[in-house]
Amino acid sequence: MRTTITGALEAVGAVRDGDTVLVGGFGMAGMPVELIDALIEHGAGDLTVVSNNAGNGDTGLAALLAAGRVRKMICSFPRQSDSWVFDDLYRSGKIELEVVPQGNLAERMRAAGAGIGAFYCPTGVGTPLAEGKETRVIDGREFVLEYPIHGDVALIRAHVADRLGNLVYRKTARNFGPVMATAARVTIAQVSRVVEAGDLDPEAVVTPSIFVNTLVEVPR
Amino acid sequence: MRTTITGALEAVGAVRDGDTVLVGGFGMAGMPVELIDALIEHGAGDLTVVSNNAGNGDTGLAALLAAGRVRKMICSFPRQSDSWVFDDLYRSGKIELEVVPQGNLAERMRAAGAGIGAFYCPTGVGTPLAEGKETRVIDGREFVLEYPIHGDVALIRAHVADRLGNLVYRKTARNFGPVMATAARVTIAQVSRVVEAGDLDPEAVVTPSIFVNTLVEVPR
Amino acid sequence: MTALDKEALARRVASDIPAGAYVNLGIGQPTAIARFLDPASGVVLHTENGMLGMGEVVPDAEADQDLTNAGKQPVSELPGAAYFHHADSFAMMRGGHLDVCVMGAFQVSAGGDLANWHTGAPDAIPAVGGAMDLAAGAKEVWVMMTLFAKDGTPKLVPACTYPLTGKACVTRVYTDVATFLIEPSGVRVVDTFGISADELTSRIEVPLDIRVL
Amino acid sequence: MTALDKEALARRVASDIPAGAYVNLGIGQPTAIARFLDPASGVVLHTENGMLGMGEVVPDAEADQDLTNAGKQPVSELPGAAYFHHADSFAMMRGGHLDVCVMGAFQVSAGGDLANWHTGAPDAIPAVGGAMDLAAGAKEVWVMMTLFAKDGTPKLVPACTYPLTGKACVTRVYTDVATFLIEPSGVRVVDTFGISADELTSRIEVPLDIRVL
Repeated sequence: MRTTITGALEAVGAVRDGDTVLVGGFGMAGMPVELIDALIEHGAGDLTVVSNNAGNGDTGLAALLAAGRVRKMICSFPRQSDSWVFDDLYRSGKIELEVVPQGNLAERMRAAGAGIGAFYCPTGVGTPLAEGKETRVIDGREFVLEYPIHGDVALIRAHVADRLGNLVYRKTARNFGPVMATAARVTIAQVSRVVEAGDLDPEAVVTPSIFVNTLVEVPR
Repeated sequence: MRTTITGALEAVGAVRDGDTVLVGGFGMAGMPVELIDALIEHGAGDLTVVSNNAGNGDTGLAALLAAGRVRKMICSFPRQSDSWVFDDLYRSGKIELEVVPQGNLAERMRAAGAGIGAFYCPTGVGTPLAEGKETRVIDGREFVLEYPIHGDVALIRAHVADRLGNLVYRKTARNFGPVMATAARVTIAQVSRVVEAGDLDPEAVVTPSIFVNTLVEVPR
Repeated sequence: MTALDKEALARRVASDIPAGAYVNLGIGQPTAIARFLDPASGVVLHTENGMLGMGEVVPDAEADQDLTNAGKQPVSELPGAAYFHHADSFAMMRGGHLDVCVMGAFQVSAGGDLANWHTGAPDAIPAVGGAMDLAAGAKEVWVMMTLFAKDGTPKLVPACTYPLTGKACVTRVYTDVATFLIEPSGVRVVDTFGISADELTSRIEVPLDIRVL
Repeated sequence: MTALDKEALARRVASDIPAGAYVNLGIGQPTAIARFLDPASGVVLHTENGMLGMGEVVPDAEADQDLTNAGKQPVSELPGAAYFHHADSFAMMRGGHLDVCVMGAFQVSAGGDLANWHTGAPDAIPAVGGAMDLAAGAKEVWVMMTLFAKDGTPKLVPACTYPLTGKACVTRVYTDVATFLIEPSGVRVVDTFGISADELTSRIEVPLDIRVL
């Protein structure tokens, strides 16, 4: 359905208590900070957040965690030099953590967006992260069965959008954005600029408009 | 390893009797005609060819079939108004055929390139093309287990390459090229033009050089 | 009112496509629907060979060999188009992102089973293309066909006798003489063209809800 | 000859990377290897956050927040670079397309098991990142580490006691005092730096093939 262009607070109104929210970014690169700020203002809680990291410093995802809105983090690398907000919550038992290898995180969301029911994955075989999971030997190699991660809402940051919702990204800030956009019921993209349909090169569009519900323009 | 630039005949020397060859193109769009012509001249036979169609008219893939080099076709749509070469071979029992839904064809090659051992797929459930295949109900929905299609060599056509082997495509001629490039041991790309490293927009590269072994320049 | 000709049927289907919908029009007759979509409606056409924002079929004189629809006809590109490869294109379909696809059919069952890829004839060369992926993936699968085969047998049937393309996937059937909704409670007739309710119910073996007529 | 310092170790590893190889350098010490690669060798660096053709770490003054390596340090872009999203980046890794990855390690076993993501300490916050994907996916997994922990215990061991990152994946171990090849027949010592064969064999519990020394 048609992509709408709106303010950040109105956009994140799509998030409900208890939702699974996919949050783009690898560290601060591609982190949709203004959307997260709006989500904090909006007030939805009891969230499961899927993101590569568990917040840096005191802004963005870290601020959402500090506000007590997140019940569970699903991420590949929570522990960082500046992840004190998460570290405190985790050590005091105030947040659940599911650690997922980074490639599984990406591929499980890709599977959600692509209609795959589950897939046999080479990563993590024989490690604690595959314990209790179904395995299968295929062509002499052992694989672990992994299931999709579906999001209710995805909050991502791209570089430029056209009015239809087609997105291009900038350098390694692309990271999880294109995958998360496919894996959520509702995708909200924060972009630096919205241009007219036809102003983006159709060969260079990374996320086609079909995956984008709402655009929020945040000049930077 | 480093991508080499060479002539068509030298490039297809990588194909051995009995190989599985992935051939790009959707009809004639993206069909690497000059590489196929070179493969015919090269003479390798007993091939399994994976391609969306089974040849159009008397050129390209149809000519390879007519030359008797193909033992088996794996494709989604062999029967077309101009597929007389394949039709005759099939009706006279001179070629094997595995019909695969188009999305499964693409996803099975994607799985090969991505290291996925197998995946549960929504397509074909309850149809003759899923007969005898393993199924599983996940979250109330039935899926069919599908396995990767690996290629020995991929013959694809792109638009422009840089010297490192990065590729961009043109419009719907992109089709299977990027997926096949990931799924084969050796990928040979026919391109209209080779430019210097740095001449392609890094944001718009579709097939990164890591997937391309050999470039063959065929101006058009 | 008389039975709809091909053009009128395409127009009938087009009128039901919601504004802003992402739509895949199957090979053959459904392709004609594109001509009757209001450009202002913001409907975006998907073609499984790797494009969103596809325009209409163009004359051969304007043909670009690198820009075709799924039926391999030359088409145009609209502003805001995007190209992608086959795995991404089918991920889009199979992941449930297309609002509507419209396909032709040999048979549709009362439960929404679709048969449109193979007649089952022993000498037929099987060819499925993207039909099974569309059947499994689109949010709504609409069928566009004549209600009766050339020999007069109905194509809306209690159970398909041809090999299936997908199970319980069709939600609407647009035909030359009537439009049907396939609902959990049964098959409902929305409108008819040049056929009486009596003739319809007598020639179709599927129980029909014709209250609205 | 004395033990290698960090820079000399990075240089030692760099000298073994084949011309034209596609290489992922792990977070931490392996990042330093980039400085010792001959630009003419055509080695292409992959970073799992979505780039091929990564250059070196750049000073903060030149930093672009949108262009970082996997350790989130600002880096440069080389001519012929390409960007891609995370699923494509890890498909590249897991599909066996990278020629070499170099990672640090807590322990490596004689059979090539790798432990580098978790000390197993009960209060440690687990964090794995892309280590398991690299271990499972790269054609060659090389480890770069000091051979002995600060307390003097060896990190090349008969069997890992720390939780595993990957099974039977490491092919080479570059350390400050020796370089080891993990082969089906056992562990072979290629060279040593400031340690005698006797000391090496006496301090390591793994049987070593030291014929070449």
